[in-house]
Amino acid sequence: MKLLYFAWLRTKTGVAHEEVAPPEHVRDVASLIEWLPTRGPNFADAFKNTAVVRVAVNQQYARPDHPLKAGDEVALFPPVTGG
Amino acid sequence: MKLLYFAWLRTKTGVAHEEVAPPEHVRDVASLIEWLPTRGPNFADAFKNTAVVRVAVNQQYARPDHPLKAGDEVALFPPVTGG
Amino acid sequence: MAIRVQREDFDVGAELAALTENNHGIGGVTSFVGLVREMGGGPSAMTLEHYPGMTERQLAEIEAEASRRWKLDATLIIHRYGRLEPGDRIVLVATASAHREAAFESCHFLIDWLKTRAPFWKLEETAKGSHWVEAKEGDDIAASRWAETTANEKG
Amino acid sequence: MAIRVQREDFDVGAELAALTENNHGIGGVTSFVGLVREMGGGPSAMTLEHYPGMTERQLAEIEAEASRRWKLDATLIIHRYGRLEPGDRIVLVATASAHREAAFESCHFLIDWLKTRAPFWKLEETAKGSHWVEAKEGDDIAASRWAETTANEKG
Repeated sequence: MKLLYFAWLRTKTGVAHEEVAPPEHVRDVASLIEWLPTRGPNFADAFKNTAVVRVAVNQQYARPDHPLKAGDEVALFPPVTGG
Repeated sequence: MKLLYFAWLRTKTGVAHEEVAPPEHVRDVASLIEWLPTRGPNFADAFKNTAVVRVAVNQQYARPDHPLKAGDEVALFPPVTGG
Repeated sequence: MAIRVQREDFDVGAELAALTENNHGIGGVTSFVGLVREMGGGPSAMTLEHYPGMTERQLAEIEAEASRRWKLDATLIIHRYGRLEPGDRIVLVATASAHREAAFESCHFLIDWLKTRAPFWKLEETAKGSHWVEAKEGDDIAASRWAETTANEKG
Repeated sequence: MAIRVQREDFDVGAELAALTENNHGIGGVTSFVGLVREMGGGPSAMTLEHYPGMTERQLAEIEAEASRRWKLDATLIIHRYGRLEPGDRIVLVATASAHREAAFESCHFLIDWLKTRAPFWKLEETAKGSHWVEAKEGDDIAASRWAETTANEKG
């Protein structure tokens, strides 16, 4: 599974993108968001307030119950501020 | 008093602008509009339907009860179609 | 805050750039460009007649009203007259503001009011000869949604 | 119907002219140009980060939605990324239609949705260092007034 981080989620985690193999129980967006802060202090800090984290799966906005599978591209980012 | 005619009021009357000295009883926009069609067949035709005639006095839209005086510039035209 | 009534075409990009130049408080510019539309029945040119003097006055009043209603940094209205062909630009209305809502609403307001108050008349050329375009009731309705005190000023 | 995400500036006049070229059924073009606004505390540049791939996809979806809702002859969205300074153009949204209401509403719709759905993030440079601009709640409210089925698609 490919994870991408943008804006302050990128600067706080220190990761722009990575390949991960999450544990078995990570099967949807909600469980991914629960797992991520357990990966170290920078992740714990970045995912302190998950209410402001937006998720896209394969470049489409996804809800917490969106299922995840091995080849997915999952992006994590704060609310957008373009335009 | 200077009268100006625009669009089909100009083509129907055959007059672009003229200086007139209306009879004494012409004291406001309403009485001017009543007097004009009496000035000849082309004026009678042009002012057949006064509901669609707009009037500006000294370059400002004016209502029927707007008073008129000797030096006024009075324009008569159909509803505008610019833009 | 500029009004121009002219026979010549205008350069939209240059006009918009000039509008915001040296004002870095502007966050957005909304503009509307009106074009001569080809009506059913093939190409038809038109001639725009106007009332010199009153046109500039009315446009200046409409613009001042927009500046009273919204917080604007700059506004521009350019309206052409004379003979125009399908695809030709007729009018440019642009408003600049710190915030996009003010820019959108004021630009929309300006073109709606311009269509019902600015003294322009279209003489359309068709295969059967020329005829004066009739005012659309829709324009009055569009303008009336902005109506406050200005609504009853129209004669 | 065009989407461009680019580092380079764009020429508004040329873009708008190209949009309406050879289509004489178009009566009006509404456009919005977003600019880098100088915030209180003097000049501040910013860097726009985006999510390549998803950006184009989201913009294309927003544009398709506008074309479903309104009768449009042409639409254009250009959004820049990278480092920008106060007064620089960020975004151009333009819609062309036979009628001005459709052009105004669809252009407004596009920029409101773009502000809440297109994956761009602003990193602002200030005297005290750089910081990520926080999303404005007002943008969600502005977008929500267009909400039908699309409203609940946002994660």
